[in-house]
Amino acid sequence: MATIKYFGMLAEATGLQEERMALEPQAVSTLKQLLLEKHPTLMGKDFRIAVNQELGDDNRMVSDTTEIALLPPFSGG
Amino acid sequence: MATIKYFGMLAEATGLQEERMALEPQAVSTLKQLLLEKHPTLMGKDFRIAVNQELGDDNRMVSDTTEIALLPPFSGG
Amino acid sequence: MKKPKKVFIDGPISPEFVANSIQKHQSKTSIGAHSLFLGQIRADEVDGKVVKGIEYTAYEDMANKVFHEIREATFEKYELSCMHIYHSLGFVPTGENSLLVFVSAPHRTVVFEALAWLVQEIKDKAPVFGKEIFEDDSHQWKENV
Amino acid sequence: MKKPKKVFIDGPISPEFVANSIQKHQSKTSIGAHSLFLGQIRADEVDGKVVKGIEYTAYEDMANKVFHEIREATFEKYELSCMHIYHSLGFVPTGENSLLVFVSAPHRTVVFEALAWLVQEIKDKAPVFGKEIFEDDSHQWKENV
Repeated sequence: MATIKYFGMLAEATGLQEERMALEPQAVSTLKQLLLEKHPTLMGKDFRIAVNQELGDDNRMVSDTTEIALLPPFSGG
Repeated sequence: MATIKYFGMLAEATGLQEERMALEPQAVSTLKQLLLEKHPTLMGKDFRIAVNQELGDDNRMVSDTTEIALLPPFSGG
Repeated sequence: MKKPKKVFIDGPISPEFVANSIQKHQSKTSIGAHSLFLGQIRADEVDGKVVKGIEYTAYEDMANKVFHEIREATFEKYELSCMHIYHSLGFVPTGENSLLVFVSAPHRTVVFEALAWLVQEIKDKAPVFGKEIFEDDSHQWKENV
Repeated sequence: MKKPKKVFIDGPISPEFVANSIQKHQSKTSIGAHSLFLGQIRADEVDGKVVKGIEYTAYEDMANKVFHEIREATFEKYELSCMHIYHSLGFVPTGENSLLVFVSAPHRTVVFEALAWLVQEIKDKAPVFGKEIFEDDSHQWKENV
């Protein structure tokens, strides 16, 4: 099972800190579509996806062993 | 009487914190010559002269009412 | 990889904490210059409502990795004796501090640029999220620009 | 001319003094960023002798005038909420701090440049004189370069 983590306004929008999900190997872009369908409250929100704690493009592959995180704009400091 | 103040290594070289001296109106350059003759230990030392707490060039005039200070290189901070 | 240094602190970074960090450097007698940045919570007004504090959360595992990478990059880039980053988690009231960045070097020239660069890196790269809470307990999500 | 603010402090600037300065800013809730510079005394080695501290003297009346002018020029040049300069007089041992420059502003961008500029101004313009004292009580006069 893959873990999908939600932070900041995205945790607020989905009502979830994290969820676990069986994932066929797929691109980040595919997963993103899936999550937007599952959580329509994410629609229109600005976020990036970290895969195993790294940011990158939407062609990266994710699978069952991946830690995935949806990150809204940073506001540390 | 004008007051002549010595700071840092110049106070050490002359053995004086300050001295008082009757001064005809004269240029800083003239006074400088006078002080070097009076205190040969100042010879070869790098210093600037403040007149009434302002730095400036050696053409400035000083007189009996002036506060004069001999300042070695600054080293605050 | 060395064990990452502890960055996150529960609640505000107190003046005493800063004093303690300064104190710890007194045995490092090759240091001649320190430069510190403190981020303080502003009582911003938005539509007539005043911010009473910011509630910080973070993707902690990733953030610790990012802080470690920033740390390594800083030492590559600048000749520093040492550097420290501390960031608050949880609620930090208006007027108190949520970020401390502390750099030290033998001579002063390098510390200013290193400090500015570091603060920018942290703002850009650390997955930390601030929720501005207003006096009526409503909130808005902060966004670094 | 406003009454110049007190700059000179007898002996080292303690970490508690810095903490106290930070504390005093917590009621100024338009401030979002502080940047601090601390000058620490290095245990430099010269011809095999190690510095144990610096004895500071100053042309105090002129220095206070200069600090006031620097202060006015800083506010002309940078959009700061406030700024403070503290400098030690007398003996400051190795590892302790002799200069604190503290600038604050609503946003961070301005504080780094203002701080670097201010420290340079102080080093260039303030008639302050440091005598480096070695462990065998011999000394040499310090010179800013």
